[in-house]
Order: sequence, then structure tokens, then C-alpha cells
Amino acid sequence: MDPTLSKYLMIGAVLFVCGVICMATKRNAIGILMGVELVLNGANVNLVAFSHYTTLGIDGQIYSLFVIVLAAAEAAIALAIALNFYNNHLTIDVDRANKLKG
Amino acid sequence: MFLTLASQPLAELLENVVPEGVAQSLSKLIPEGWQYFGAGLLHMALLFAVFSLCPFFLIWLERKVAGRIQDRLGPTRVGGRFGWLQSLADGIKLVQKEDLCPPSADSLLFYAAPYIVCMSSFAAFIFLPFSEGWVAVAADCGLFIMLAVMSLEVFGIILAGYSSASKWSLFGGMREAAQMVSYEIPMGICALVPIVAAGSLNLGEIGDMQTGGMLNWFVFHDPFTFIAFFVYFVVATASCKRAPFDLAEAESELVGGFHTEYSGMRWSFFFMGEYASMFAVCGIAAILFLGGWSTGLAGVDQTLSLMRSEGGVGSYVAGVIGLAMFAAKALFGVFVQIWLRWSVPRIRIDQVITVCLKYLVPISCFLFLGAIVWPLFLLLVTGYDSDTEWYEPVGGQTTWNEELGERFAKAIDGETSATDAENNEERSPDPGESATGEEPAETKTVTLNESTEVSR
Amino acid sequence: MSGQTLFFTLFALGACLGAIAVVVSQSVIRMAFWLIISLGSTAALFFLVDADFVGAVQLMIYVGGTLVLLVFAVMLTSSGPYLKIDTSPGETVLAGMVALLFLFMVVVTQLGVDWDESNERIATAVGIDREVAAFDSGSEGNTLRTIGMSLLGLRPDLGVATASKPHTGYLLPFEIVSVHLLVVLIGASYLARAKRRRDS
Amino acid sequence: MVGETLKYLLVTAWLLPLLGFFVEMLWGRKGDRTTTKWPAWCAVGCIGAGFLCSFTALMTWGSDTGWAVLDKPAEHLEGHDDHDEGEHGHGEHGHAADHASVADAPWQLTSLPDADESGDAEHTVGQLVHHGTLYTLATFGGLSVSIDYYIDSLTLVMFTMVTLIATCIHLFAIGYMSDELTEEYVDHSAHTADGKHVHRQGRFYRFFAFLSLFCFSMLGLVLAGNIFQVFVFWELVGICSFLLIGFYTERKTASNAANKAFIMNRVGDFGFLIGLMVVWTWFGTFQFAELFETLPRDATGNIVANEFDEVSVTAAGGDEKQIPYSLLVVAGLGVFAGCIGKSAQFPLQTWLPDAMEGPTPVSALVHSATMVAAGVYLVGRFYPMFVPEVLLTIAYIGAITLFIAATIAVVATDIKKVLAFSTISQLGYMMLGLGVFGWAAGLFHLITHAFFKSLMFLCSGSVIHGCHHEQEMPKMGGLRKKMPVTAYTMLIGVIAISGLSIPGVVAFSGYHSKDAIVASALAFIQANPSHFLLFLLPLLTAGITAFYMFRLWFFTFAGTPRDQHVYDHAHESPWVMTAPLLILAPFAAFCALGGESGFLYGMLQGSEPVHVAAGVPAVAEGALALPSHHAIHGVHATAGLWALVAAVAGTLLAYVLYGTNVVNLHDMKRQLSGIHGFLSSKWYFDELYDALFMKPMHQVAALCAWFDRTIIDTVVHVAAKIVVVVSYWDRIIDESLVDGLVNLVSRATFSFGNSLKVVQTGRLRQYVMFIVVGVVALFAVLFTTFPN
Repeated sequence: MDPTLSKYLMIGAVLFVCGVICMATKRNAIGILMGVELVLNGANVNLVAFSHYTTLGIDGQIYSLFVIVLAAAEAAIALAIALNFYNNHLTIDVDRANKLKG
Repeated sequence: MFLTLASQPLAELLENVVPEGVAQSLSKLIPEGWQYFGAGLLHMALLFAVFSLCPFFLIWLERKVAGRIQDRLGPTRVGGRFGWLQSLADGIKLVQKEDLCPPSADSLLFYAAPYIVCMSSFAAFIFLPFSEGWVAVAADCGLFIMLAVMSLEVFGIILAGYSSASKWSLFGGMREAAQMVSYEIPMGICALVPIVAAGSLNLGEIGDMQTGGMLNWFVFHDPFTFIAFFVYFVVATASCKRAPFDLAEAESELVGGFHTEYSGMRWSFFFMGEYASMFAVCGIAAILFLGGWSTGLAGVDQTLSLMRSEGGVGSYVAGVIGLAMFAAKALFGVFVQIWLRWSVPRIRIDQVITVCLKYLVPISCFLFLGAIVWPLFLLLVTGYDSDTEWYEPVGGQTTWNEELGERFAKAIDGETSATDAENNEERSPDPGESATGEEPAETKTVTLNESTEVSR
Repeated sequence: MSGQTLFFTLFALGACLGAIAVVVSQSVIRMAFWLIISLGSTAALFFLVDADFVGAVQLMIYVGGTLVLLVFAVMLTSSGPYLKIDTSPGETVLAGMVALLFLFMVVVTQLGVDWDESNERIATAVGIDREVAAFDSGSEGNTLRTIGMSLLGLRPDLGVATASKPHTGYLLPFEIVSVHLLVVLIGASYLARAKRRRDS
Repeated sequence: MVGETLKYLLVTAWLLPLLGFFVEMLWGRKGDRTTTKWPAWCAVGCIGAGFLCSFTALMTWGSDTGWAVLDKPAEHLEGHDDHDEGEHGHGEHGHAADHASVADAPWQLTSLPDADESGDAEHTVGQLVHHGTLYTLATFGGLSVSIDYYIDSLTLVMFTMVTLIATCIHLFAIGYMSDELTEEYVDHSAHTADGKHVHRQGRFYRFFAFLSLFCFSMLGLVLAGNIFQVFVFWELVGICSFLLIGFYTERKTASNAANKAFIMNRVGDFGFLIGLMVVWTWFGTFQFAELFETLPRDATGNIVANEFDEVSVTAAGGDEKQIPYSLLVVAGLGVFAGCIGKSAQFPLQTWLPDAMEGPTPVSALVHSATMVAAGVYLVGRFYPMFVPEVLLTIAYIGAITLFIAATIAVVATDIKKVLAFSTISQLGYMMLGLGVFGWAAGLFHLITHAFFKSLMFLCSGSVIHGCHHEQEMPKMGGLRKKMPVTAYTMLIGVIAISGLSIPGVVAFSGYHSKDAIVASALAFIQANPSHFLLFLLPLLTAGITAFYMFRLWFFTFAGTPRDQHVYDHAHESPWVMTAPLLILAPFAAFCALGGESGFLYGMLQGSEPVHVAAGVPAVAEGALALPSHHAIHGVHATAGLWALVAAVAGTLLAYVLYGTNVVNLHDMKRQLSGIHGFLSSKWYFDELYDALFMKPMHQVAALCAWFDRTIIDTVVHVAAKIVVVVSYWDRIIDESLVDGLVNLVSRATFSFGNSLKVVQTGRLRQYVMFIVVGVVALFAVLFTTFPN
């Protein structure tokens, strides 16, 4: 099985789906965060693969760089929020975070 | 990248060392698709040898140095006079020991953690050039990747500390995590200071830049690199959790820190990783600041480069000499670390973090800024334009080919479509390329025409 | 079958299985472990497609930075050893079905596209001359300088810029991202600073 | 040049009192102290300075014109002395009239026939009339409302007279009003609701402020150069009179009198306004000078009218207009109506007696000497605009007034009332004189009357002051021993007004002026025999005048005291009050010295309308013929004789009845109770007016009130009820329908939101799931719709 564009896209899809499901099933806030990272990675795989297998040049790589950086920022903020949440509720279970529930 | 794991296929790689026929037969034996793979395996083997030997030596060294510092003899008997086989004896003992895993531990992580440590510090060696051109992977961003993979090491430690379900380990892991995460910042910034001076992340190029005289070493390049060297050394010491920053395994406080619960071979893996990473960071220091494999004597370097250019056994000898120089510098760094360990008392964790965040980070930021401003300062004061310095590529390792340089020239001309010939001269590769002087000039004129056409 | 294929298969499996392991494993710390595996393999895949710098950044920032932070947070927020907050099996089943559906959909979608043909179309539409654009495929993954120049607003990979076809650099996004990072730094340190707990 | 000088002098004299008014009004009371006298002296200073200014102006004018006006009467005199020269005089005057008419068309006010005849240049040095504009207030199209001045001998004489008398009266008032110099003035004739006397602060400063304001207004009226300005100051004078009559505002009678005076003047002013409108509409200007020039008269002095009884005038705009003759009559009558109101002529005379409620100095200044004379003055000033019909009306009004007033005065017992009625009757004389073409005579009488009537009022004031505000003559008597100065100055005034004289030896002012009027009247009825009443009434009234004046004097000063209490407390007034009497007495006696050849008459005649001198022959059979000076002089001797006889008779009768006790007055009063009642109730004029105007007004008012209360109110109430009902239903609709609608919408929204609330579980993972499912669904739809 030689590496082709569509194979990379498959990998990206798998990562993406796993991330989404991780978000959907994990009750641990940090788990959800991990899901987010997975999703972003799926996207990155696609971008980099495109930048290599098509004539679009390195734009894909640059985009993936931005994605990574912003993902790091997002992770920092999200973890800070998670810590806050833990400080206030003594738990990390997002299902318990329903104070704003209608 | 892994395609170029070895820049030339196995046969070409070996033809310097083994007789013609063998190489040919080998190349016939191995199918086309696996030639490079084989070359890669060869590199791996060599690297693993280095990787496993250097702890072997360093542990012995440490014990001897410690002994001397404490006015003892240290190991004396094993393997003759200096007990230089002591490490081997220790290794055998460790291998014989039982491999324990606490019942409440998370066994998977507990087992996996030491391998992560080892792998990360081993992967660092992939990008580390030992001599001119003697590097497994000459990546353009070699230094960056090195720092990246070495930053993986902390993971193994954290996991070890967390998974072994003991509060000592947990504390050790926490401390390690905090320490590493915070010390990576000044480490990266300090590494950037000579990078600014060099204009490349490729360790091979950086090393080549410093050949020819000790004043070419980046440590003497400008005052900021000089300070940066010492800062980097401190940070490196801390990042591979050597005393006085060895809070992760503080025997007096936490029994063994993160490796309290480990025993036997897994325990020794941690130490292999530690000593390997010591050697790696010191090697980085040697390449970044101390001129890598250059002898520091201009004439000697000239002759060495000549021998290399001739190829054959001469180039091989030159490579060995370079390797010796490099090893000497790196090991001196390691020696200093050991020296520090046995002379400086351990400081508190909060002091560790304070030292990093309150002092080292600002200092390194200042150095970084200074290094950036320095060329401008030179340009204004002495009129020396460091941008026009396009160094001469040495050997086949460089990826800085004329083609790419012209591309940049074109791009810049395209951007600023008002450039005259001299400007183009300056930007284009150094006209003093002795060997291949002609056709670059050729291409240069071509690009000049293009650019002028564009500008019309 | 060649070395490249071997490595590709290896790391592709590592990425995918790691991701799946992240989903199925219940303990947070194990999730983190598997995530390391997955992301590391992804970085390796980046190396395979000649994106050294991106791979390095992936390792440095994701694995070395973000994941350490994650584990850190796990340690800070774990009220007991090996905290497990397991989901109800019903949800798991449902999620599994949805996942399969989603995956099926995505795979079908991207299989339905002829990428080379679309690539041709795009190339002609955008007007990229192939030999220039494809230059870093031959440059053995040393895209560092190109990327750096692009972030400074120059595009050496696109050849000569003309008034009719100007190059689009990434200087502005670069600046924006740097400012954004600063803001994030401040915001995160504000949010995460130690507060008095409610019970105490 | 001289005009400038005169202008500035007179304007100064005019504005000084205004200054005084402001000063006294604003700073008259030092803090709350009203007991200071300096406002009075301030007022006296102002008006005195005014007098000096106007006197200087008079002299300046005289020296400028070389007293040219004074030459004319001389030859009247000689024409009057011997009859045989009458022809000569007549011829001369005819010639003079012709000459004047030829020489001085278009018509000037003043012409000196003899001046050119004698060829003496120094007669015509200087200009006799100065008029101009001081300040233009506004300009409406052709009409410009401005403050003008019109200075001729009449103006000057009036100024001098007014300022002089005003000065004296101010002086007098200082003494008379001295009891106001207190913080706590007790008004004995005003009662609060609980029957106590009213206690208030003294109003000394305010009194003098009002006086000053009045002087300002009066002088402005005299100086006015256009009829509109006259009207303005006319109203100002009216206001001052209102304020002064109502000075004791706590007294019901005083306030009523003030209102009465004011309202009755409004009636007259209504006519005045009509006149003004006519003038403006047809002449387009208010300027006296322009007006007099616009009205064309032929050589005989008749108004030139075409066959349609239209007079062609050139309005100020310069365009020719045909004004109907009847409108001229209307204009004249209108302006004269104003004069009727102001000069208390029949039928508007009833306000003047009540005006005596004001302090005596006010009565002296305002209601005898100056303001009431303003009407007469205006008639004189506006004379050229009056057509013969108007003049006849003026004459008849004057005749009726003077007779009625005199008869009422006979039975009046209040000393001030007597003087008031005599004032009315004298004003009637003046009007009569003007009406019968005795222009100079009327104004002559105005001046003389002003002097002696103010004198007599002041005397009466001093009497009242001396008798502690006792005004009823029956309570007095024999006061001449107590207050000699007052008594004898009063006697002078009485003689003067009665027109007694020893022909050829001595003659007081009244004699001359009244003779002039009577003579004019006689000449008039000779020209138009059908109007003989115009001669009989004044003749008869001359006797009555003498009778009631002497009755007053005997009642007050002669005989024995009737009320011992009053007599004992009576005393002579202080010098500030007697000094004015002593100043005024000689003027009262001798201001008309020399009669028609005297200074005063000459001065007045100097500004006489030209067509008067030659008289106006009747244009047609039965039309009015106005007597010329010559005709008047022809009958002067006889008229004077008749008048003297009447006066002497009246005097003797008065002496017999009141000087000696040969007749019991009470019996007589009982026998003549009918006529006495009729007279003492003033011919029932007030009752008549009540019946004519008040009662109908009240009934109309009651009707209106009833209408308002029953009809309008019910309509309003019904409307209100309807509105209430409507709004009630509106409210129901609003609450049920509109609000219901709104509430329905809101409730729907609320329930919808509630139903959506279930979805918003706050569960992060559910949301993610939603997203995923949504995406899947979306793509499913996409694929099904667009395969490939």
C-alpha cells in the first residue's frame, strides 16, 4: 500500500471521527479537550497531504502551522477553564456543568 | 525525510569503507526499494552503539569524578586499573534484577514510560552531527527537531511518576513536569541566539560556519552569544534534571523521585536516557557555540577540509578527527555538569522555578533581542553588512543550493521590483565561490534579466 | 513495497489505532498516552510528506507542550488515583453507530473525488506553473526557509511575482497570531490563577 | 437754528418730569422710610426747571419773531374803539383776507396779512412755526409712526402755563399731602371689612411720582407733532388721571371714580380711534403740518368739494384721492368725541365730579387746569380739519354742557363739587367759543380759566386742609377771619371767573375771555339766526356762573360760622400752601391784561388758522356762515355789556341770598324742592346712564351667564359623559382585544421557548452529538439531492 493522497485523507478522516466521538462521549473535560486536539490533527493531516500531493505548494503547511499554534492557545485557555471549573465544583465531569441549563 | 534517511544509497555509503566488489554485490543483493532502508538501518546501528556506549562511559566518569571530588578513589578494580569496566558490571547486575511492577500501578504506562524516555533521547541523536557530514539526517531544521524530541523525554518521566501509584513518584513526576515545561522556554530562546547569528537551523551548516579559527566560534561572535552560552549551559543542566536542579529524584526528600518503584533494566533505561540527553545537550552546546568539530586552528581546519574534498580515506580520517574534536567538547561539557553536581548543593523547587521564570527567561529574551539588533549595530557602526555573507557550501550536505538562493533573489526582486545590478550582486550567492564560480554567475545574469523584465 | 511504504503503514496504523485507543480507553492518563502515540505518529507522517518543519512543530508544541499541559491538568484535577468517569453504554453504542455513519460518509465523499483531475483544474484556474510549485517536493522536505519567508510575506516558491499575479504572503496572519498568543498567555494565567475553593 | 433751540428747550422741559418720575419711583423711599420729603422737592425741581425752560423758549421765540404776532390785535383794538372806522377795518380785513388767501395758499397755519402790507421786514423775521421729527419709531408702508414736535405760539403758551401752574401745585401739594409723610397713615374715610379704619403706609413719594408722570404726559401731548402721538400721550394722561383719582385706593368711592373716569374716556377714545383711522386711510399721514396742507380750501376758506361731495386730497404717498365729504365730518366728529371724553363735555361729563375723590392738588392740576383742557387744546390744534358741520356740533355740545353744569353747580354743596361743575361749564364755554369760530377766544378762555380755576381749587384745598378735610360748605362760614390769605385769593379767583369788571377801569381775566366767547357767539347767531340758543345759553350761564361762584364764596368765607366745631379747629395753611396762592392770584387776575389787544390774546392769535380771521361765508342758502374777526368785533361791545349785566345780576342775587339773611334758604329749598332735587341729582344723568347702559348690560350679562350655565355647561357635561362611556368601552376593547393579542403572542413565544428548553440540556457532549448528527443529515440530504 503505497502512500497516496486518498490514504492520507483516510487517516485524517479517522482522526477526525475519533476526535468527534471522543468529544461526544468523554465526560471528562480534559478528555473532550483531547478530542478537540484529535479533530485538529485530522485537519492538519489533510492540509499537509494536500500541500504535498497537489500543486498548491506550501500553503497547506503554513495553514497547519497556524492550526497547531491556535490549537495550543485554545488548549491553554481550555485547561485554565477546566481548572477553574474543578476549583469551583470539585469535579471535572462536564455533565455536572449545567448551571446554565434552561 | 525518511527517504533521505541516508543521503546516498547503501552501496555508495559503504564504498569508502569496504572493497568495491562487496559494495556492488550488496547493491545487487538488496532490492531497489530497500537500498535506502538498509542505509538507514546501518545509521541506526551506529547511532545505537554511540547511544549505549556514552552512558556506559559517563557513568564511570561520574563515579570517578565524584570520588576525586570527595577525595576518594572511586571504582578501581573492575577491568584493570581504573575500574573502567565498572559500568559493565553494573549493567550485568541490573539485567539480572527482577522486573517489579507495583500491583496498584497502571501497568501499561508503568512499562511504557522508560521506553519513551529512552526513545526520545535516542531520537535526538538522529539529528546530531558528530563530524562534518557525519549525521544520520541532515534536516534543515535539525536543531528544532532535536529540541522537540528531547522535550518528549519529560513525558516518560511524568507517566512513570504518575503510573507507579506512589506519592513519591507522583511528586517527582509533578516536579519534573513543572521544571521541564518551564525550562524549555529559556532553552529554546538561548538556542535561538546563535541561530540568529548563523541564519540557519541546520546543525551541519552551523558547524561548518565555525570552521577556520577559534574566532569563528559563535561563542565569540558577539557579546550576546557569549553570555548566551553560559545561560544555555545552566538551562541545559536543569533540563536534563542534573544537580543542582535534580528535584525530580531528590533522594533526600522523595525516596527516588519518579523512579522510586522501578528496578532493574527499566530503572537503568532512565539513566541511559539521562546520560544520553546530557551528552546530547552538551553536543548541541558544542555545535552551537563551540564550533562543533572545528579544531579552532585555521590552518588545521583548512587542511582537514582539503582532505575531505579529496575524498577516500583522507576524508574518512578528517571525519574521525572532527568526531574527536566534537566528542571532546561535548564530554567537557558533561564533565562540567558532573563537576557541578558534586560541588553545588541542591536548591528548592520554588527556587528552581523562580530562577527559571524570573531570571533566566528575561535574560534570554534580552539576549535574543540583542542578537537581533547586533547586525544592525554593526552595519551602522562598522558598515559590515552580515546579510551579504553567503557562506560557501562545504561538502554535499548543505541544502542551501544556488538554485534556492536565486529563487530568493527572484522573489525579493519580484516583491521590490526596483533592484539594480549591484543590489542583485549583493543578494545573490557570494561571488567568491572558488570552485563553481562560472555557472552561478551565469544564472545570476539570467535572473538579473528576468527581474529587469519583470520590472519593465 | 519499500521502506517508505513500511514506514507509512507503521505510522498510519499508529495514528489511527492511537486515536481509536484514545476513544475507547476510560482512564484519562491512558488517553493522554494514546494521544501521544497518535500525535507522534502524525508527526512522523508529516515527515513522510516532506513537511519537516510542521512535523517538528507538531512534536514540539503538541506533544511537548500541549500534552504535557494536559497531563499536568489531569494530575491537578484528579480527585482520586486513576480517575475514571465512564460513560453509559447506551451512549457508547450510539456514539459508535454515529461514528461509523460519519466515517462512512466522509470516506465515501473523498473517494468520490478524482483528486488529480481536480488538482489539474485548480492549477489551471489559479495559474500555477507546476515546476515552480512542485519545487519543494524535490527539496527533501527542507521547507524551513520557504515557510519562514512566507511568514515574512515573501513567496520564493511561487517564482517571480508580477503585478498581474502578486504573491500572497502570511505576514499579517503571523502578526495576528503572535498578538493572539500574547492575549491567550495573559488570559490563561488570569483564569488559572489559584482561587479560594468554595468549600474552604 | 432757533427751531433747534426751541426744540431742545421744550424737549428738556418735557423729559425732565419723566426723569423725576423714575427717580422718585425707584429711589423715592429710602429703604422702607416713606417719611422723606425729598421726592417732592425733586418733582418741584423738575417741573420748575421745566417752567424755566419753556419760559426761555417763549422768550426766544418772541425775540426771534420780533413779537410780530402782537402787532395785529392793536388795530383790532382801534377798529373796536370807534365804529366809524369799522368800515375801514372791515375793508382792510377783507383785503387782508384776500391777500392772505392769495399769498398763503396752500394753507399755512399762520399768516400775517399786515406784515407784507406794512412792508416791514422785521415782522417776518424768524419762522413762526417749527415742526420736525425727533425720532421715528416705525414705518408701516406709507405711514411712519414717529415722535414729532410742532412748536408755535400756542404750544409755547401752553407749555409756560402748564409748567407754571404745575410748579405752584407741586409746591402746594407738599403742604397738602404732608399727612402722608408717615409710616402709619390712618384713612378715616376708608373702612376694612370689620369696620375699622384702614391703616397703611404713607404714599407721599408715589403721589409726586404720579404728578411728575402726569406733567410728562401733558407736556408731551402739547408738544406732539402728529395726531397719533397726541393719542398716545392722551392715553398716558388718562392713566395718570386714573392713578391720581384712585390715589386713596382703599376708598370704594375713589376706586369707583377712577374706573368711571377711565371707562368714560374710553368711550370718547373709541371715537378718537375712528377719527384716526379715517385720517390715516385717506390722508396717509398723522403729521399736523402735512395734514393741514393737504386739505384744500378755496379763497373763502370753504372746503373745495366737487359735485359728488368729494374732496380731492393728495395723500402723503403723493397720490390723488377723492375723500367723501361725509368722511371728513366723521373724522372731525371722531376726534371731537375724544375731546368730549377728555374735557368732560355733555354727554360724558359725569366722570369729572366724581374725580374730585382724588386729592385736591390733583383736582387743581389735572381736572381743572390742564388735562381737561387737553380736549379743548386738541380741538384748537386740529381746527383746520373741522368742517362747519363739526364746528356746529362742537358749539351745541359746548352750549348744552355749560348750561347743565352751571345749573347743577348752583345746588351743589360740596365745595370741590361746585368747582368741578364750574370747570365743566367753563370747558363748555371754551368748546362753544371754538365752535362758533372764536378760535382765539376759546383758547384764551382756556388759559385764563386754567389760572383762576387752579387758584380756586388750591384755595378750596387750603380750606379743606384748614378744616381737616371738611368739604361741605353748609358746615363752614366766616372763615375769612381764620384764613385771610385763602379767602382773598379765593375772592380774586371768584371775581375773575364771574367776569365782573368796571368797564374801562379794571377788568379781570375772566371778563376778557368770556366776553370774547360771548361776542363770538353773538356774531355767530347774527350770521345764522336759527342758532340763537348758542348766544342765549352762555349769556344766561354767565349770570348763573357769577351766582354760584359768589354763593360758594359767601357760604365759605362770609357770614357766621354754621359749625362751631369746624370753625374752632380751622386754621390758615402753612406757607408752602399759601405761597402758590399768592403766586397764582396775580396771574388769575391779570394774565389777560389788555384783553384782545393784550399779550396773551396776541400770542394765541398768532397761531390762529388763517381762514378763521376772515370768517367763512355761507357756501349755499341755509348753510353755515362763520363770522370773521371783524364781525365779532362789531358786536363785541354789546356782547360784553350783556354778559356784564348778567354777571352783576348773578352776583347781586348771590349776595342777597347768601350774603344777607333776608331769605330763609330752607323755605326756598322746600318750595323749589322739585327743581332742587332735579338739579342736585345732576339732572339724573347717572340714573339715565344706569338705565340706558348699565341695566341692559347687566341683563345681557345675566342672560349670557344663564346661557353659559344652562346651555354650554350641559353641552360640555354631555360631551364629557359621552367621552367617559366611549373610553370605558375603549378600555374594555383595549384590555380584551389588544392586550389579549399581545399576551397571546408573548404566551406563544414563552411556550415555544419552554418546549425548546428541553433541548438545551447544558450537556456539552449532547451538543457535539447534535452537531455530528446534523452534519451527517446534511450530507445525506446533499447526496440524495445531488448524486455526484
